[in-house]
Amino acid sequence: MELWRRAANPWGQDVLIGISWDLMWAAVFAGLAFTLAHAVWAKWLAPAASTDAGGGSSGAGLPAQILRHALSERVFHWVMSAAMLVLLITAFAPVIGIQFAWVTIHWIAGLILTATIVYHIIHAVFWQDFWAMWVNKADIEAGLAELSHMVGRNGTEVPKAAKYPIDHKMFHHGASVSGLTAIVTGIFMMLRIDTWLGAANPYLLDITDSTWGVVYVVHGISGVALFGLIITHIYFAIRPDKWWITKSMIYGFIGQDKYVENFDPNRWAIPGAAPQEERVPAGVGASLGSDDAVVGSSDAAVGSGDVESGSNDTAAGGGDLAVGGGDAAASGGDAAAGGGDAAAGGGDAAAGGGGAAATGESPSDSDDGLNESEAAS
Amino acid sequence: MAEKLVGQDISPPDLRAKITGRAKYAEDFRADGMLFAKLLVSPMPHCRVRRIDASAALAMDGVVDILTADDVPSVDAPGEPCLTNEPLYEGEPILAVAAVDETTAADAIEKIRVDFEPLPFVLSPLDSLHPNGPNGRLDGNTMIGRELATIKWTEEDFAAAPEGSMPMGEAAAEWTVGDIDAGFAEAALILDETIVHQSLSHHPMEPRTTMAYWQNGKLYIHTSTQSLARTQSAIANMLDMDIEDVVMIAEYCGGGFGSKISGSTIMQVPAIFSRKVNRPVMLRITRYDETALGRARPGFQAQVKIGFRADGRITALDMYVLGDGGPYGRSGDNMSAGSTASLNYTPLSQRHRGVAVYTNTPPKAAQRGPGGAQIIGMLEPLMDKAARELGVDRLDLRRINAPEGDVLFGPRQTGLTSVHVKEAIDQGAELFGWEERLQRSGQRNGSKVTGVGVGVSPYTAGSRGFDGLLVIRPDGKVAIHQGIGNLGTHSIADTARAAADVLGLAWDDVEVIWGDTRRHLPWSSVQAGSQTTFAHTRANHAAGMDARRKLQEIAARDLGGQAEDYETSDGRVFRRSSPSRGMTLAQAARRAIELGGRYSGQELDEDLNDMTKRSATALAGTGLIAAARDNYQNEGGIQSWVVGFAEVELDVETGQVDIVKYSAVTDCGTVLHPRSLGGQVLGGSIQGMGIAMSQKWVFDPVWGIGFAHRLYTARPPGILDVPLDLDWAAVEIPDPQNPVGPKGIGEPPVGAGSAALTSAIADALGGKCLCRTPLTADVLLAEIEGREPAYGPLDLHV
Amino acid sequence: MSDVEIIGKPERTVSRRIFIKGVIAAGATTSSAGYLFRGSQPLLGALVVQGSVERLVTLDVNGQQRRVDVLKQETLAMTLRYKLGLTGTKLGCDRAECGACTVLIDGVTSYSCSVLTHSVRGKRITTIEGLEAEDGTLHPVQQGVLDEGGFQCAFCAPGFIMSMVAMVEQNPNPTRAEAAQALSGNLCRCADYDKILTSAMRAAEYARQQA
Amino acid sequence: MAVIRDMIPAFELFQPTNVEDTIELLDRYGEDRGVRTTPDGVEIGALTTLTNVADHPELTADYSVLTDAASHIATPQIRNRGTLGGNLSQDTRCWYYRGGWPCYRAGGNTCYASAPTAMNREHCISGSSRCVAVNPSDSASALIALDAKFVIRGSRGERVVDAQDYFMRPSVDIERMTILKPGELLTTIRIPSTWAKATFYYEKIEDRKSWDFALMTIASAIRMSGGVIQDVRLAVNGVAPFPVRLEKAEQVVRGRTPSDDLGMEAGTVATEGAQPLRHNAYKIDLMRNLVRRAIRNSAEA
Repeated sequence: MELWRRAANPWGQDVLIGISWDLMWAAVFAGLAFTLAHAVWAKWLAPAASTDAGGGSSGAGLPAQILRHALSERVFHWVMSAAMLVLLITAFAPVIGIQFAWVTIHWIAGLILTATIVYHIIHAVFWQDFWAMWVNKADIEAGLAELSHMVGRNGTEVPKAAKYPIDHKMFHHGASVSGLTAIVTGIFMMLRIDTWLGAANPYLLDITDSTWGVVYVVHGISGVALFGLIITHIYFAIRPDKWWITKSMIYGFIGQDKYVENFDPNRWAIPGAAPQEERVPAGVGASLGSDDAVVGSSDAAVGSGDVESGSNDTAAGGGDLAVGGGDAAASGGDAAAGGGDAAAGGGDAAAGGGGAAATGESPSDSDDGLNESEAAS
Repeated sequence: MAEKLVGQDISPPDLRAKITGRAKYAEDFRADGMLFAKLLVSPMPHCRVRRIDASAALAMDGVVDILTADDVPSVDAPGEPCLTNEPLYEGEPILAVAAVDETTAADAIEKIRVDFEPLPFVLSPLDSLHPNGPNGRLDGNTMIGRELATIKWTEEDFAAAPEGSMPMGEAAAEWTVGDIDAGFAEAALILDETIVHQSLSHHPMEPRTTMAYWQNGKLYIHTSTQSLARTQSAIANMLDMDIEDVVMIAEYCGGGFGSKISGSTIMQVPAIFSRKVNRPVMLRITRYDETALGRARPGFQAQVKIGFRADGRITALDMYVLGDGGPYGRSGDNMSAGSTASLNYTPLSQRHRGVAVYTNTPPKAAQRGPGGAQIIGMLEPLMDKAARELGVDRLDLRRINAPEGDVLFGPRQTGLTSVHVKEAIDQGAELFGWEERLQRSGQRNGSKVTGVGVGVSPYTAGSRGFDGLLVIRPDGKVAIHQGIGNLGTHSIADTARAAADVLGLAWDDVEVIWGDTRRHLPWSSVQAGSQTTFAHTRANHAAGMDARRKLQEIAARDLGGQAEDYETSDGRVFRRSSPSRGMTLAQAARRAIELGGRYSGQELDEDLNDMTKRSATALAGTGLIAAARDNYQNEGGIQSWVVGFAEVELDVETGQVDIVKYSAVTDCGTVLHPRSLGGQVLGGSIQGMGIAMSQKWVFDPVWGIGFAHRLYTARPPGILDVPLDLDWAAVEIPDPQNPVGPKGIGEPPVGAGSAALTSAIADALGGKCLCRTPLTADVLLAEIEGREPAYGPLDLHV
Repeated sequence: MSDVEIIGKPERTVSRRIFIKGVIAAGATTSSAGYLFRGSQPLLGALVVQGSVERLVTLDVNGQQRRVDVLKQETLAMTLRYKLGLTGTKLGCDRAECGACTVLIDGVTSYSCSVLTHSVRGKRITTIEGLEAEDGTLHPVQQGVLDEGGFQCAFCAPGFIMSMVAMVEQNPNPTRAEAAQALSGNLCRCADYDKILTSAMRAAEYARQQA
Repeated sequence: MAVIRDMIPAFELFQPTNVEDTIELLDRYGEDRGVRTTPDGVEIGALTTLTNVADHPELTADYSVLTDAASHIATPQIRNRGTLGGNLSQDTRCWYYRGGWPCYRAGGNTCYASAPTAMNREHCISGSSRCVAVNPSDSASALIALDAKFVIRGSRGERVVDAQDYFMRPSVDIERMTILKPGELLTTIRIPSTWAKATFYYEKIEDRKSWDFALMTIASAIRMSGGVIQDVRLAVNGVAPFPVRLEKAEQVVRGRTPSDDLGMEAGTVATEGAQPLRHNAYKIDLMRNLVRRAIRNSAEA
């Protein structure tokens, strides 16, 4: 698998040009493989719900609906995700052969994303608890406990979560890092195309073309990273057992029961909640939990179904890659044939080569993907 | 009495071979076991080679060996080595690989990995003169006298220059004649203009290909060169060899125009390589290579200040010319521009300053009318501008400034053998119909505006003191040996006529011998600078006279009477009083062999060059040998003129220029070969039109990489770019210092063609002089539409 | 000696061995017209049929059937000059920019530097060498050029003459302007265009007389 | 990497016998040569040589704008081997790209030609997207003016596109000049009889009168009735990375009496929004004047 594309600069020196699109496929496969693995786990391997480690609240004095995401946060989230989706599509659709004028859309969407992120940072710093996303000791302990529980060590007590459990936090940080990198590099890259900021000028910053190469590579890597992250994000968002969280990102509220069941009031305090004294009988929680587990697993089937169709997509993707390969090679074909009198697109054979390469690679990729995900689960 | 050959149209003896494909140029030779060499060239305008990894290449089947800078003679700066580890321009050869065929060699080149360290580069002379501007060479940016030096102008120098005009700091060379301040003081009109002239490649049709091999310690070299005798000595010097050990075969040369005067630097590579691998080596130069390591005419950045009296007489001329010196050698164009102007306009006072600045662009060399063609093309429209402003007739202004017989010109106030430029102007005006066409000047017809122009262009036209060598064979045929080259000027045959006419020979009885040093050739001039016609009509005339004298003596000895009583004509030497008493040249030749001594080449004149002596000695005893040095009168410079007239139509909607009519009249003494002269006059003029209209170099200023690597980007004029209506004439006044009468003609027409167009285009623009070349459609249209020029006033290579 | 490190500079003996191997494998290893494409390795794959070997083909050149080994990517000019010894056809640019390599293929002018030899199998190829008659009689076009003393360095002459031959076939009675059009695919750096056109007109005249 | 592209430009006009898959395509879809008259116009095989197009009597009689264009391409030798399909499908001549620089079109991440210091006299004044190269085809503008249709055959069967849609925009695919996909072949050019014997105008502006690629070409087809422009098609090449149909200018002149002023008006409209680079502002004037000439010509005709 190629990691990046290199070329000879005007002086014949070897320089980076950008990432190899193989990395895009790698990200896709990694993302899908993870979701597949998780779905499989959720359907067949998931143990009964963890026994309650206590610290839960009795819902006493709590409102029926608890506000999880304020309107501003929800608007921010959806605007950002829209921009992000547009960015990913404009970035990767042409690679798989869906051709359209993508450049302008891409950088405008990029500017919107930038704006939303800037808003979010300011908002988080001044109006929100900036440290809400900070991973602390408790999060880590909870995370480890959850993991050991997941791998079937029953009886492990998993403490209830803060407003954002560690997996959410990790996703947030991953997305932030790759998102911010993509934004910074992207803004530099805008100097090299005609935008509102002015006409393209490759020499505006006095940096070497190999440095530029690095900028392109970093942008590409953060791009494919986001691609992978977003696949998993969407997967969890559409898992029925997580619907209540997804809903909260739409309506803003979660049900009191979900709060009681999942969160530690000491770590996510709701104004007006009663201090905790009476303990809920263990059995109840257990039975509730197991029900959940059943629900969860049954839904997992759907999930896995998705995953299968997903893998069909990847097969299709493989096919598209052939087209992509063909396109790449074809510019060479043009060089020779130049369309010639035959005006052939040329590179037909080359395209075949690209196809072969694709069929040669896609499976092995997905294998790797599976191994990884097994290791993960 | 045989009709004189001088002045007749006789197709040259090599033409049949040329039109049947039998003529062999350097690349047409083959030898057993011949290898093909290919060059690895610099990808950067200036860099240093750190490391060469040729292992992969040398491991390839069919690859024989590699030749690097370490294998070739090192050259003292600013001389040019044939391979280098510090390339000074993009495309400079770094190493060569020899393989069993060319494709293998080329593939091997692809496999060689070279590690380069980029170094600072400069494309424009002016940039290098900036206080902290880069230098083209690490050891300096110019030559002062014979020393490498660095000249930097001060911030003040640059600040002092008015917007758009050229700064003028310290000069590398300078000369003054008369009092220019007084000159400008008495001037009624002063023009002060900034000039930019592009650099352009010679682009001969035949690239500088060479094939070489060694036998018994002798180098056999087939190469493309303008001169023969002088190239044999050149390669001998380059390789530090005895000249007798060099066998040079160069019967044909596919054009040089100054780029192959004594062969080429790159011809050393196959010579050295073939010695190293002990097999014949062919180095075929592609057009791509030719653009880089072929030569080019130096571009100019210049400031010109001219003072005119009310009647148009030039009182003062002050020029400062920066020449693009390329990376190697000493470029003289920027200084010869001064003496050419001095000769053409005889200003009452003149100062000339110049710097030839080294740049990281392809090497420069003389190109037809070096310096002269550039400056004439730039100055002639300014003469029109002055005429316009002073209300003087354009031709009168040229006449009043034109030199006459007693002219003294240039820094050393040289005189001339002869000058008849005024006659040429008058005759040209007649031929062209100047007065009538002038009526159309400025007239608009549809989108087209007519302009008429004139270009008066001189250049050197001869040298002296070379040798003539001929053999009257026992079969009565006369072999005239020529050590000059054969680059298509036909002078190998035409200058031989001088000897033939002295002896009254029919052309069929003459065999011209040239092109192969094994055929015993005399010492000769370089075939450049229009030297050959003058130098070798004189040399061959001397040889003819020597032969005639010997024939007379032999006849007198056998048939009685005094030598002076005898005449030679129609293959006989006979008594004037009774033509029946005489002998054939065949008989005389046999007698000469019997007599021996000075008659058959055993004894030779002392003043002959060693090369001629060797050749004559080798021929001794084969017939009547005549070998003589040109000892004719030797005073003053030899200069010819071409006056070119052009009518153009400028399309003001597209900026395109059509040349409707071009006429040229030359002052080059006696006409030796009318048809060939016409070819030189019009061909040179068309090259000049190319300079004015289309040919150019383009470089990316950031990377220093050139784009005009191709004929379709360099744009030499094609057959549709020149008018169908071309004519020419000659003043035909013999040069008094040449017994035959002709002067050379190669150089002057280029300036005439270029100037006639720049002048005509300025006329079509209503007198607006753009003072730069080339005047392409985009440049003209932008001017017509009143747009700011895309380039800076001193930008080169755009 | 410079301080440049040069790796793989062979001993004489080594180069001998390489040479012998080279002779044995000559051609078989050469990857297509590489000499045309210096510095273009990345793209060679696009133009070059990799590992291409020489193939024996039969060409009809100047009325003779010539058997010759050619590379798949070999240009006609290269075959003519280096395999068939017909060096009258000149290479001025290798790139269809100068016309010195002009030959006739089935009577039509083509730049032999830009025609692949494999594409002219079974076609009639005429080069400058094919114009002269057995008895040394010149083709009317050649005679016209000879009588008018056309050309200076004449490196472009073979190409121009082939264009003139095609011209007199297609337009026996051209105007000077038409002749210029017919010759507009040939470059003459001596710019001897005036004499060349005069020669072309004389050539057409001779051709008419002969017809 | 594109050095090779510059090494044998002529090949672009020639049958690419060295590309085996192209030969295979030719075998599969047949070599379409020659000019055929059909009930609703003419069909020209993509493999018809430019010489045969230029000299074709019927084309000369009915569609002289095309024969005009064909006869201005390159040189006689190149026209003898080069074909109409090849001329339409050529790669660009941008010398940065041709010089092997790793530019966007060559798969890189830079346009060297649009830099403020760049040498871009020949480059485009509109339609650019990262790449500022121009399409070099001389016949394209003529075929757009004639409302020609291009027949493309490939594994997915046959498709027919309008002339102007045959050319790829760099905003969509920066590495290709045409919409041909791998395995596709331009087989036939169909010219409808709609514009037969119309008032045509074609002009090519070039530095030298042979060999050179156009700085700009213009082609127009105009139907007059009663001294008024009844219908018109105007196309230019050399101003954008693809040949351009000037519909705005067409609207301006439709239904009006041709004159120099009208031409000027149309030319001005046509050049609106042009964005010149450092060295090619002259192309704005040139384009305006060529449109003007095309309209003026119909007045004179």
